[in-house]
Amino acid sequence: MAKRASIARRTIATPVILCVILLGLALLALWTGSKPFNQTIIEIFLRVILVVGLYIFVGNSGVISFGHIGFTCLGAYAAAWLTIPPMMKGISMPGLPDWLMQTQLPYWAAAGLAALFAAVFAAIFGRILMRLSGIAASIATFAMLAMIITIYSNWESVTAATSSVIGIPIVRTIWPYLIGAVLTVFVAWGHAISRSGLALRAARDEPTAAAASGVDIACERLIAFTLSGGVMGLGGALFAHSIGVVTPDTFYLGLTFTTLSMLVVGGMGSLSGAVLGVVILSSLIQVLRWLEKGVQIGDSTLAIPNGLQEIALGVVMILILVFRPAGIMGNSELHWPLARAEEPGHGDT
Amino acid sequence: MTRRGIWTIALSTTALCASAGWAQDDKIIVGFATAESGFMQAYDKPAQDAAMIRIGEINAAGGLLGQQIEVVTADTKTDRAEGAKAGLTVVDAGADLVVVSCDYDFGSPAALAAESSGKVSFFLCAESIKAGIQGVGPNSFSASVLAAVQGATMAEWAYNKKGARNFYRLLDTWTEYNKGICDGFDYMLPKLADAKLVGEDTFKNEDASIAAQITRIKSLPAEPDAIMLCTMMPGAVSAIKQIRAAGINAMILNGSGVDGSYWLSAVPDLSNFYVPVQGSIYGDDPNPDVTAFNGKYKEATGGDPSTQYVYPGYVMIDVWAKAVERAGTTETAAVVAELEKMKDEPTLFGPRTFTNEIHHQNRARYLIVETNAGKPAVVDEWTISEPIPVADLMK
Amino acid sequence: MAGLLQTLFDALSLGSLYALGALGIALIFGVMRLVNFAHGDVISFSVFALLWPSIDAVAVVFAGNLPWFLLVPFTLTMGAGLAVASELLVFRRFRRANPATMMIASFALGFVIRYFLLMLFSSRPKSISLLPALSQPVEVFGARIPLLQVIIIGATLLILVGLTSFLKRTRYGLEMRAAAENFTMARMLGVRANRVIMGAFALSGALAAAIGLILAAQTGTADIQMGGAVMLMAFIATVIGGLGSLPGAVLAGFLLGAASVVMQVVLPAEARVFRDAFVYGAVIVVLIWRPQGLLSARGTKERV
Amino acid sequence: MSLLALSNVTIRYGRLTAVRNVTWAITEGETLFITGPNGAGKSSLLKAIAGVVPPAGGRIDFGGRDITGQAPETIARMGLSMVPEGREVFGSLTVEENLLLGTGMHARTRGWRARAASELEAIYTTFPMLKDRRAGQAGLLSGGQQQMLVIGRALMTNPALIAIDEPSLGLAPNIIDQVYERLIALQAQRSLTLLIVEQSATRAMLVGGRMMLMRGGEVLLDGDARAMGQSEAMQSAYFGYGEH
Repeated sequence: MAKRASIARRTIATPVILCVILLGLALLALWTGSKPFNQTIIEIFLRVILVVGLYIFVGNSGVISFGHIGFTCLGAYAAAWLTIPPMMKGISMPGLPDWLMQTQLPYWAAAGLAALFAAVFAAIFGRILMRLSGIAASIATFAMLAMIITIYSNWESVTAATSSVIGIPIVRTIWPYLIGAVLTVFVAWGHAISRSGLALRAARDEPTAAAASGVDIACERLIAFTLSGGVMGLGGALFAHSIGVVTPDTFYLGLTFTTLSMLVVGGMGSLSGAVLGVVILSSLIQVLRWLEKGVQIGDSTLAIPNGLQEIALGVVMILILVFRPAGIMGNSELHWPLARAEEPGHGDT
Repeated sequence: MTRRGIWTIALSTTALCASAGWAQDDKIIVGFATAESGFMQAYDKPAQDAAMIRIGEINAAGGLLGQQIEVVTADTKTDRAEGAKAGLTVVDAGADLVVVSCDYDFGSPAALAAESSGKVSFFLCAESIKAGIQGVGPNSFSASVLAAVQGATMAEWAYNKKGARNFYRLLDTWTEYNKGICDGFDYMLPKLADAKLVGEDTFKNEDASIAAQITRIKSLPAEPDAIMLCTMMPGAVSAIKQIRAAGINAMILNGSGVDGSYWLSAVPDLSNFYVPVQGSIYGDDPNPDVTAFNGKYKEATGGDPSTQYVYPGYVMIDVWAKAVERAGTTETAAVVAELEKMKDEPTLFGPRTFTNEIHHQNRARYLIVETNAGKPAVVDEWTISEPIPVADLMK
Repeated sequence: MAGLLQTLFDALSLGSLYALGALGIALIFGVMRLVNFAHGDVISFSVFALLWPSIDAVAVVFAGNLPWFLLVPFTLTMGAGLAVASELLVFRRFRRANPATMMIASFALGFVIRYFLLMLFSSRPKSISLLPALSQPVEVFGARIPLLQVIIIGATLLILVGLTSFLKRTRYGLEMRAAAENFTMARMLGVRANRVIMGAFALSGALAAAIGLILAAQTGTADIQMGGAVMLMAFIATVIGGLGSLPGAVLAGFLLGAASVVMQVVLPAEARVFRDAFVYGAVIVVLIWRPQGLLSARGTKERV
Repeated sequence: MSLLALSNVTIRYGRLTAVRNVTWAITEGETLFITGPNGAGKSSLLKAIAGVVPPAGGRIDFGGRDITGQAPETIARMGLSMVPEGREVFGSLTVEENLLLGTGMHARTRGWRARAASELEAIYTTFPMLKDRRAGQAGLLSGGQQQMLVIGRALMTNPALIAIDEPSLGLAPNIIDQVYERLIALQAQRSLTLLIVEQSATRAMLVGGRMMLMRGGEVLLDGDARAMGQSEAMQSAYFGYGEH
C-alpha cells in the first residue's frame, strides 16, 4: 500500500497539470464572454471526457474498441429519460415504464445515474466480449455499437427511434462540463496507478509474461471496460444537456472515429496524450476554420477554399502519425518541468 | 463513412467574430444558421438563395418597417453541436429572425438556441411536426409543409383520380421525414372506403440492394395498384431503379423529396411515377409568377431550381415580413401573434396557415407531377379533404 | 419455388458485393496487417472518376458513357491507381507502425479522399445511368430476375476464378499467398516486400472499383458515402472469415449477404427494422465461437 | 576469410537489452553452434543477422558487405538463408509451393523455372519423403517432416550460409538424429556454412565443430564443441554456478 502511495505521489503531477490546462480554457471562455465560444469550450470538455474515457480501456489494454460510443448513446438517452418533463415523455416515448415516466431529476443526478447505467451495460457486454482480443475484439465491439444504434434507431416507443428526443434541459454554463472533465481525468489516473491498471498495462506490454505471473487479463480488461463505459455514459449525458437534443446517429461512426483519432494522435498509451490530442486537434481545426473564413494579413485577406479545412486536417493527422507513430505523447506523461517524463506507475513494473 | 461531416470538435470561427456582441437593435437582421458545408449544404443552400431573393425584393421595395434587412450567417457544418453554436452566433450578432437548417434533426439545436434567447426561428424546409411548437417552442416555425400531408395527399389523390385500391407501403427507416410520409399515408388509408394495404416492408437508405424487399412485392398474388414509397435521396433513386429493374411497373407514389429531374437519367424512361410539389420547377406551373420566380432564381444563382425545396425559403421570408409589417415591430411576441393570425395567407406557392397549436402546414395545396417516359410534368393539383389533426401527427 | 429462387439470387448478389469487398480488405490486411478504412472511399472515388467535377445537381458524365469494354478497365485502373498511390504516399511510411496507428492513418486518408470528392462534386448525390441495358428483368426458371443481378453474380464468380488462378498459378500469386500467411518468413526467403504489397494494393483497388461499378449500375447513384456501408460489412466479413484467409473472407462475405437477405425475408414486419441488430448479434456469436475466424490461415500472427 | 562477422552487436526491445556488444565471425565451411539457456539472446542474434530486428548498435558484415539494418529479403538474396525457430512452414501452401518460394530471388532472372526444377530434384533426392508429399498441404506434415521441409526450402535459395534456430525443438530424438545427418551430409556436398542455435550443448558435442555459449545476452565461451564438453568452465557457465 505504501508502494501505491509513492506511485501516486510520483505521478500526481500529470492529472494536476492537465486539469490546470482545462481550467485555463474555462477561464478563457469566461473572459471572452461570447456564448458561441463558451459552447465551443464546452464541446472540448465533452471530447476530453469521451477521449479520456476511451483511453481508460483502449490505452491501458491496447485493444482498439469501436464500440465505446455505444455507451455514450446509452448515457445520453438515459439522461433524456430522467430529465425530460413527464408529459413530453408521454408524447414522444409512450413506451417508457411508469416509474421512469414519472421521474424527473436535476441534470447532475441524471448524469450520475446515466453513467451508472452505461457502466452496467459495459459490464454485461464486457463479460461476453473480453474473452476476445486483438482485432476480433475490435470487430465485436463495433458489432455491439451497431446493435445498440440499430435498436435505439428503431425502438419507437422507448427511444422515439431516429427522431430527435427533445425537452432535455439545456445547460449552457461551463462549470458542470469542466467538473466532468476534471473528474474523468482523475478517475483515469486513479485507475492507471491502481493494481488493476498496472496489471492491465503489463499485460498489454508483455502478454505472456503477465499471464505467466498470474494476471487474469480478461478480468482486468473487464474492470477497465466497465469503468470507461461509465465515463463514456457520463459524457453522453452531458452531451445531451449541451445541445438539448439527442438522436442515435449522433453516436455512430463519426464520433467513434473523431474520438479514436484524437486518442491515437495524442498518444494511445498516455493520459496526457488523450487530453492533449483533443486540445491540439481542436485548436488545429479552429485555425483551419479561420483560414477558411479568411484572415486579414495587411490589407489582403488570405482564405483557403471551402472544404479544404477537412482535407488539411486529414493531411496534418497523417503527418503527425508519420513523424510520431506512437502519437504526440507516445507512452509518456506530462510532468513538472525538469522532472523526467514517465508512464504513471511504470517506475516499478 | 458517416452521413455527416465528421469534425464535430472545436471552436467555430464566427464564434470569435461575434464574441464582442455587436448586436445593433436599430437594424433588422436575419441570421442564417445553416449548413454551408457538408451533407445538408446541398439542401440548405437553394432554399437560402430563394430567401435571399425575397429579402432582395423587400429591400428593393424600401425595406421592412423602412429599414433595410441585413443578413448574418454561421455555418453548422452539417453537425448538431456546431448547429447549436451557429444558432448562438447569429443570436449574438443580433438576429431578429433565426433561420435554421432544412432538416429538423440538424436545425433543432440552432432553433433551441434561438428559442432560449427568445428569438423567432424558422426551419427552411423541415417537414416534421417537431419543427415548431412541439419540437422547439412557441417561437419556432417551419416554412414547408408536413411530410404527412404529402403521404396523405398522394393516397387520397391516387384513390380518387387513379382508382387505386390495393396499396403497398415501402418505408426507408433512415429519417423522420420518410416516416412522416408513411404516417400521413397510414392516416389517410382507412378513410378511403375499400382501399386496403396488401403488404408493407422496410429498408435502409444505405442498403446496397433492396432485392429482398422487391422479392416480397413480387411474391404477392397480384401486383399492387400503387406503391407508397417513403424515402429520400440518395436511396430513393436506388430503390426506384431496382423496383423497375425487377419488372414491377405499378404506380409509385412519393413524397416531395424525390422531386427534380437531375436524377432521372439513372432510371431511363421512368413512367407511372408521381410526386407532390408546392410549385413546379418544370416551367409549367399553373401560376405564371412561379415560372417568373424560377427565372429570377436562375439569374441570382446561375442555375434553375433543381427541386421544389427552393420555394419554402421564399415563402418563409414572405410570411415573416408580412407579420413584421403588421406587428409594426420585430419584437418576438408580436410577430408570433401576427403569424398565428394567418389563415390561408396567400403566397406564391399556395395558402399558408399558422395557429397557436401548430406552426406548420397540416393541409396544403399540392401540385401532382407525373413522370412519363422520363418526362416530369404537372398533371393535377390536390388538397386533402381535411387537415390532419395534430393528435394524429404527434402519435 | 420462383420466390425461393429469387431469394437465392438476392442473397447471392448481395453476398457478391460483400465478398468482393472482403477480398479487397483481406488482401491488404494479409500482407501488412493494415485495416484499410480508406477502402470504402476508393469505391466512391472510382465511381466519381466517371464524372467531370461539377457541383450542380445534374451529373456531368464523361467516362460513364464509354462502351462497357472500355468503361470497365478504365474504372478498375482508377481504383487500382488510387490504391497504389495511397500505398506509395501514405502507407509505405507506416511499415513499422502499430496497427492502431495505421488504421487511424487509413481513416484519415479516407477522410481526405471523401472531402476531396465533396469539394469537387458537392454533397448532393449524383445520378448516373451506367450500362442502362442491364436494368431490365430476365426469365430464369420462371422467376423474373433483374439482369443486373445475374451479371453481378456472374462477374463475381469470374473475378473469384480469375483471382484464384492468379494466386495459384503465378509466381506473384504464390508470393502473395505466402506473404499473407507469414510475411516475415516470406521475406527471409527473398520475397520482395514492396512488390508484393504494391500488388496487393493494386488488386484491392481494382476490386473496390468493381464494387463501385456494381453499386453505381444498381443504384444509379454516385454518392460520396456510397462505399461506406459495403466496406463495413466487408470489413466484418474479413474478420469472421479468418484474418489473412482469402477464401474465408469470400465465404464470410456470402454468409453475411445471405444472413441479411434471409432475415429480411423471415422476420415479421415489426422485427424487420431490427434486421441489422440480428445480423451483428450473429457476428458476435461467430466471433465468440471462433475468435480466429471461420477459416483462419495457419500461422497468421495476431497483431492488432 | 570470414563469411559472417559481427562486431559489438547490441539488440534492445524497448527497455530490455537482449544482446550486449557481441563480436564474433564465422569462416566459410565452418559449423558454429550457439548454445545457452532461455533468454540468452541466441534467437535475437539470429533475427538481427537475418535483418528481422534491426540491431540497436554494432555492425554485421556478410560476404564482405555491411548488411546492418538491411531488409530481410536483401540479406536472403545475398545468400544468407534463415530457418527460424518453430519452423514456420506456410501451412496453407503445398509442400512444393513452399520449396518453390525458396527460389524467390531467381524469379526475375531468366530460366528460373528450369533452375527451380533441378533444385527441386536435388531436394527431393535429399528428402525423398518430401517428394511423396509434394502436392499435400505443408501444414499437415509432422514436425520432423516440416523441419526437413524448411531446411529444403532454405537450400532452394542455394545459400552460402544457413542459420537454423532450434532445429531439434519439439522433435523426437531419432528424428533429430536424422535431421542432423542430413545437415552434415549437405554441408559436405554443398560446402555450406552452418550456424545452428540450440538450447542444449549436448547435440553440439555429438556433432562437433565450433561452439559458443551465450548467457544474459553475452558470449561466455567460444571454442571446440567436443573439447568444451569436458571443461568445468562449461558446466559452471551454463548453469550459472560461481556467479560473482
